[in-house]
Amino acid sequence: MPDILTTCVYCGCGCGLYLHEENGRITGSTPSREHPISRGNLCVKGWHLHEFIHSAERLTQPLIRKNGVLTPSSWDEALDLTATELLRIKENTGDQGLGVMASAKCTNEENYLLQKFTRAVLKTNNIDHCARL
Amino acid sequence: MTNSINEIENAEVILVTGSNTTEAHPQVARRMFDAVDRGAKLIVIDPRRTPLAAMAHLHLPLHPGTDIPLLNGMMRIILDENLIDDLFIEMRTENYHALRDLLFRLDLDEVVRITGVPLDTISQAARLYARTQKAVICYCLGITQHICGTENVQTLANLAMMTGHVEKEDTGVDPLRGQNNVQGACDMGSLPNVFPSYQPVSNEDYREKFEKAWQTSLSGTPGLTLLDMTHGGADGAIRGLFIMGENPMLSDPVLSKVKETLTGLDFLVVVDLFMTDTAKLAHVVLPAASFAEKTGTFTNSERRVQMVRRAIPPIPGCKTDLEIIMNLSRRMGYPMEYDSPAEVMEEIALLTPIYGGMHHDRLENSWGLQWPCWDRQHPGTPFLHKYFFTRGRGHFVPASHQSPSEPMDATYPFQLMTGRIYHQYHTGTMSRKGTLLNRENGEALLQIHPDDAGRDNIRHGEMIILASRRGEIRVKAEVSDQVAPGTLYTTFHFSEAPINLLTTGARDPKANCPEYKICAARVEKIRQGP
Amino acid sequence: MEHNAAGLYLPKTAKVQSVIEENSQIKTFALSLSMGAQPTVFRFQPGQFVMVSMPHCGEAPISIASSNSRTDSFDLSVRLAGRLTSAMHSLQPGDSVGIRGPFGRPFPLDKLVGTDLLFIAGGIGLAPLRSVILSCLADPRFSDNRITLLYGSRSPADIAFCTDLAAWEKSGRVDCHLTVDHGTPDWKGSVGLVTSLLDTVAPNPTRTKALVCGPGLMIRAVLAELTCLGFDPNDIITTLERHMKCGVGVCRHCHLDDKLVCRDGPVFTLAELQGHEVMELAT
Amino acid sequence: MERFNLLKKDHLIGFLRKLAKEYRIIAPVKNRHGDTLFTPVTDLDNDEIDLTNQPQNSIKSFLFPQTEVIATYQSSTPDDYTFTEPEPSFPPTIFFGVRPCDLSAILYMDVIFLKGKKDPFFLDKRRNSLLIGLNCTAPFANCFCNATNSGPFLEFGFDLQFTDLGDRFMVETGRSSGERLIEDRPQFFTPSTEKDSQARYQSFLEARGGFHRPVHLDQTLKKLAKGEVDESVWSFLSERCQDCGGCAYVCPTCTCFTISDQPLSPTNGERLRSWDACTFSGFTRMAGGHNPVHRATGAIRQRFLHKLLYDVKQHGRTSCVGCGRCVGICFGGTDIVRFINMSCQGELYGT
Repeated sequence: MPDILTTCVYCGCGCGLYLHEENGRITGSTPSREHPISRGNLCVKGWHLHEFIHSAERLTQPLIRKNGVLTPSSWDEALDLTATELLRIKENTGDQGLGVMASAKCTNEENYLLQKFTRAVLKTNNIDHCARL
Repeated sequence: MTNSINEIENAEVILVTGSNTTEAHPQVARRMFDAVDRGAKLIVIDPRRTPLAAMAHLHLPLHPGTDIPLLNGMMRIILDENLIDDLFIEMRTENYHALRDLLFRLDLDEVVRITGVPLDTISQAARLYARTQKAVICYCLGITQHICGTENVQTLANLAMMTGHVEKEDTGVDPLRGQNNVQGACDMGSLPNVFPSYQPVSNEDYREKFEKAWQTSLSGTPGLTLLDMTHGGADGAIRGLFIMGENPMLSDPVLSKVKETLTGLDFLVVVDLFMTDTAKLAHVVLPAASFAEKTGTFTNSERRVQMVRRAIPPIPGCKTDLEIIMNLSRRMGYPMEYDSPAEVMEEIALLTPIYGGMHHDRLENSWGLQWPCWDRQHPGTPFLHKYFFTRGRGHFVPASHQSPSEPMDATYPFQLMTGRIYHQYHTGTMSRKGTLLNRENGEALLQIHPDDAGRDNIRHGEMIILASRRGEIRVKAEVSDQVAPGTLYTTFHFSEAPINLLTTGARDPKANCPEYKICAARVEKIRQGP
Repeated sequence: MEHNAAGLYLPKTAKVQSVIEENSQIKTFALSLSMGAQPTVFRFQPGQFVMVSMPHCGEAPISIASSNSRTDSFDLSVRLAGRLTSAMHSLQPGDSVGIRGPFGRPFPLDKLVGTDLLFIAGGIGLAPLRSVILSCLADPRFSDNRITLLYGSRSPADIAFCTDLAAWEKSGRVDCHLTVDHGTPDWKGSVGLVTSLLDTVAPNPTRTKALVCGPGLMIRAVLAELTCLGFDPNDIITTLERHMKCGVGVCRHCHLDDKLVCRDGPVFTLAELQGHEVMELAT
Repeated sequence: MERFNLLKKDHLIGFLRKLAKEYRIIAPVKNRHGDTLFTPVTDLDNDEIDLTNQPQNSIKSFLFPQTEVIATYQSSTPDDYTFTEPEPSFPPTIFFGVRPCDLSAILYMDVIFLKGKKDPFFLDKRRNSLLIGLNCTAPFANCFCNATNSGPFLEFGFDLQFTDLGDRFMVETGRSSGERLIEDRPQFFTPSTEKDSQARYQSFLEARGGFHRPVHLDQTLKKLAKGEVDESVWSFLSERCQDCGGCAYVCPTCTCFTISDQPLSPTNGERLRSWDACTFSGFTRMAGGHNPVHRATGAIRQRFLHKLLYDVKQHGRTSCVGCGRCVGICFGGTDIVRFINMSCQGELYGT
C-alpha cells in the first residue's frame, strides 16, 4: 500500500504528511517535501501523529448509562436512544432545550453536516465550538 | 490570517504578540527564523521570555493584560515622529481622527508605568515597525483571551493601518489559529449566529436561501454560545447537549460550573475517540473514527482548505462522524443521505460563497485552495484585503486600557497565565496517547520566577498547590526566569492538573472569549504529614 | 551474517522466588529463570545489569545485587522511581517478570585480588557493590583481602540491606561503617555525609582499590575526596546509572560522549571518565 | 580494459518487470502529488520511477522502519508473562536506484546493527535485500557527499550499480548476487566498449565538479578532533533547535531508537521499536526525572559530535553521508552544513 497523503491534526499550520500503512496499521508519518507548509519537515507532534491511532484506549463500542454506569451497547440501541431522547427534549422545550458542540478537530464536511443537523433537525441555532479556547 | 504562512519569511519586520510561536505554530516560527536569517528584525511582545523572545532583536516584556496601552504608546511615538502612512490613511481608512485624538491625550509616562516596559524599548519597537516596508504582525490567543480581546485586536489593526502595513503581499495582520480546523469550523457555521460563510441567521434572505436548500423551516434567533451552554445552560433552559469531539470538562473555564451544568442535563451525548473527562459524564458515548480513518477537508490558519484522506478503514466498532450524524437524522425523520464526503462538499460549495469553488476533485490534485475561492475557475486567495477591506474602508476603533477582570490582592498575589506547550495538543486526548510525546512532556508544570520560588522555599520539581478564588490544584513547580516575578504560567493539557478549575469565567463581552490569560492566584507548599 | 541472531531483544520469563522489603523505598527480589520446573543456570559478573520487563511498562536496566557464585537465582534490588519500578514493588513470590541479559562490563574482579578493598555506597547504590562483596566473600582468592564498607543513608529508616550488614559485621570479614544524613534520637551511629567516614578509616591509597556507587552528588563528593587522599584514578572504580533501552550498545540512550554506558560500562574507573562531561564528576 | 554491461534505458522497465517476478521492487516513485519517495513498485506501467529527483525518504525507512514490532507479550495473571518474537516477514526485495550516499549509509548501518551482537530485525531485512545503486551524475542543491567521501560515484557496497550514460546505463557488478541478476537475464545486456568507460569517467568528472555548496568538512573535523569548536556554536545551535527530531528522522544513518510497550488489551500487547532522536530531552532523562545530559550543552553536541567525531574514532568514518536531506528542513536553520561551516569559520550568522 503506498503512503497516503493527509493533513496533520495537531495545529492550525496544516502540514501535509504521508501516513505509512502496513497490514492495516499506521506505522509512521513522513512530511511531504513539495507541500507548501511542511516543506519536508514536521514538528515533533507531526512526526508522531500516528501514535494515538491504534491506542488500546480507543473507544470501540457505544456506551449507554444504565443504573448510573456506562455500559457497552449496540450501535442501533445507542443511536435509537439518542434519537428518541433528542426528539423528546425538542418536543418539550422547542428550540431552547437542545445544544450542540461542534469541533475544531472535525472536518469541514462534518461541521457542515452537524450544523445542518442542528438547524434543520433540532431546529435550534444553539451550536458553537471552542474557537476561542 | 490575511497573509499566507510562506509570506512571513519575506517580511522585513515581524511583530509577534501573544503567541508562543515556536511551541504552538512551529511551521510559522520556522518562517520567522528564515526571515531573521535573511536579515529581518523580530519584535516580540510577551510577558514571558519565550524561546522566540529570547532570540528576538527586541523583547517587550509587558505586564499581562496591558497590550492596549503598549500598542497605543507605540502609535503615539509613530505619530510624534511622523512615521504614519498619510496616503494610506487618507485613501483606505476612516475614523482616523478618533485615534489621533486618543493618542494626543495619551501620557507616555503612564504607559511605561502600566506596562512596565521602558520608553526607550517602546520607541525602538515603534520605529522599527513603522519605518519598514514589509511588516507582519502575528498574534494569537495571548491577544484574544482577555476581557478586552476585541479591543486588543482592533488596536493591532489601528497600528497596522496607521502605518499602511496591510493590503500588501508579505505585510499584514495575521491571527494564528490554534486548532487544526478551527478556521473551518467557523467557516462551516458551527457558530450560534451564522450559517456557513458567516451569513447571519437573523438575515431573512440568507435564511430563505438555506430553507430552500434544506427544504425545512429554520430559526432566525441566534443561539447560545459555548460558554452559555456549558456555564449553566442558559439558566437551565438547555436540557440536552450533543458534543462531538470536544472536551469542555478540561478546556472550558471554571470547571466546577461546567460539571454542575453537564451533570444537571437530562441527556448528554458525547462522540469521541477516547473516554474523555466529558464522556465520563455522558448518558450515551459514541466511538468515532480518527482522521486516519476518514476523508474530508481541514482549513488551516491561512484559510487553506486541504484534503484529509482515509488511510485505513475505521477501527472495528467505530463510525465516522458523518455516518453518526446521518444515522441520527434518518432516525429523527429528516434523512440526510450522502454517498461520500465529496457530496457534502458539493453542497457546501453551493451554499457557502467563500467555498464556492471548493470541490474534492480540485483539492485532490492540488495542495489545497485558500478561500475566498468563488467558483471552479477561481485560483484561491493567498492574501486577503488586497484592494479593499471586506467592509470597504478600514475603520479605526481607538481603545483605552482596561484592567484585567480579576485584581490581585494579598491572598492571591500572582497573575496566572495559561497556554500551550510544544509536545501536547489541546486537552491531550490524542497527544497524550503518543508514547514519545508523553515522554518528552508528560505532566503539567507551573513556571514560577526564582525570586518568588525562593521566598516560599519552593524547589524545582516540587509538587505544590496552586489556587485561585475558584479552587485549587496540585502541580509541579518549574522554577524558571521565563516568567517575570509576580506572574505564573502553566498549561491546560493535563487532566491531572485541570487548570481550568482555577481560571476566571470573565470574558470578552463582544467575542465571548474567556480571560484565560490572567487570573489572580497563589501558590503554597504541600504540607507534609497530618 | 549467517549467525542466528534471534532473541537479542526477547526477554526470558523469570519467577520471583522471594521478596525482601529493605525499607519503604527498596525491595530485593530473588529471581530465577525458569524452563519448566527446573531453574536455568544464570551466570553473570558483579557490576553487570539485566533489562527487566513488566507488563505494559517496557523495560528498565537494574543491576544485579547477588553473588556470582549463586547461579540458580539472582537478586535485584529495586528502588521506587517510575512506572516500572512501582509495578515491580507489587510483585509476589511466584509472579513473573521478563529478563534480558546480563549486559555490561563488570567490575574487574581479577584486578582486585590482593588489594585492600574499600566499598563506598549511598542508598540503593549498595546493590551492585553487594554483588561484589558477596562474590569476594565466596571466592577463596579474596580470603586475605581487607574489606571495608562505608555506607550512607538518608536516615536510619532508610538503611537497606540490614540483614547483609549484620551478617558481614558478625563474620568479621567486612568492616562496616554506617552514616546517615539526618539522625534520629535513637540513632547512635555517625551523622553526616559518607565522605566524613573516610577520615575514620584512613585508607592507604597505595594498596587500596575504592569501589563507589550511589547518587550522582555522592559519587561526585567521594571521587573528589579520594583523589585528595592520593588515590590513583585507576584505583577508583564506579558504576554509572543511565536511561537505557536496548542494553546492547545500539540505541544510544546511555551515551557518554563517545562511550555507551551499557556497552563500555556501567563500570568505569575514574581514569576512564576523566576528560568526559560526566554529571557525576561535574564541579 | 574492464568490461561492463550496458542496459538500454528503453529496456529498464522490461528488466525490472523480470526482476519483479522474483522480488519486491522498491524504487524512487514520483507520486501524483509530486513527491518522490522510495515506494514499493506495484504497477510498473503506471508508477513513475523517478531517477532525476532525490527520494525524500532513504531506504532506512524499510531496513529500520519508523516503528516495528520486536516482540509480543501476554500476561493474563501476575505469574504468567511470556514473550514471542514475531516471524520474519520481509520478502526478497530489490532496492533500485539507491544513490551512493544512501548506499554508504547502509554500509554504516551494517556496522551498527551487525557488528558484534547481531540485530535480528535488521539482519532479516538486510539478508533479503539486493541493492541496485545509481551513481549521481548531477548532485542536488544540498548535496555534499564529495566532502564526506560517499559519492558522487561509489566503488563498492552494491550488488549492481547503474551509471546514466544518456540513452543507456552502464551496469557494474559488485557482488555475485548482483552478477546472477544479470546472468539470469542476459537478453537485456550488451558488453560495454572503451567509449562507454570514457563516457562514464567524463560523467564522473562532471558530477564531481557539480556540487553547489562549499562544505568545509575537513577543516571542521580537524577542529573537532582538537576540541577547538567555539562554545558559542553550541549555544547558538541549542537556542535555535526546536526539538522536532526531523534531522534524525530524515537522516539515512541516524539509528537511535526507543523501545516501548503498546498494550493491545489488558492482557497482551506489543513491544515496539521506534525512531528516536538524541536531541530530545527525554532521550536521556531517567525514571526519577533526573537528566544527566543538559539539553542546551549536551544533546545538540551529541548529535554533531557523534556523527563527525565519535564515529571517526570508533569506525574510521563520519556517519554523515552528505545526502543533504536535513539541510533546509531545520525549523531553526541549524542543519549540519551550517554547523560544519560555522565551526570552521567561527561565524554565527553566515551559511
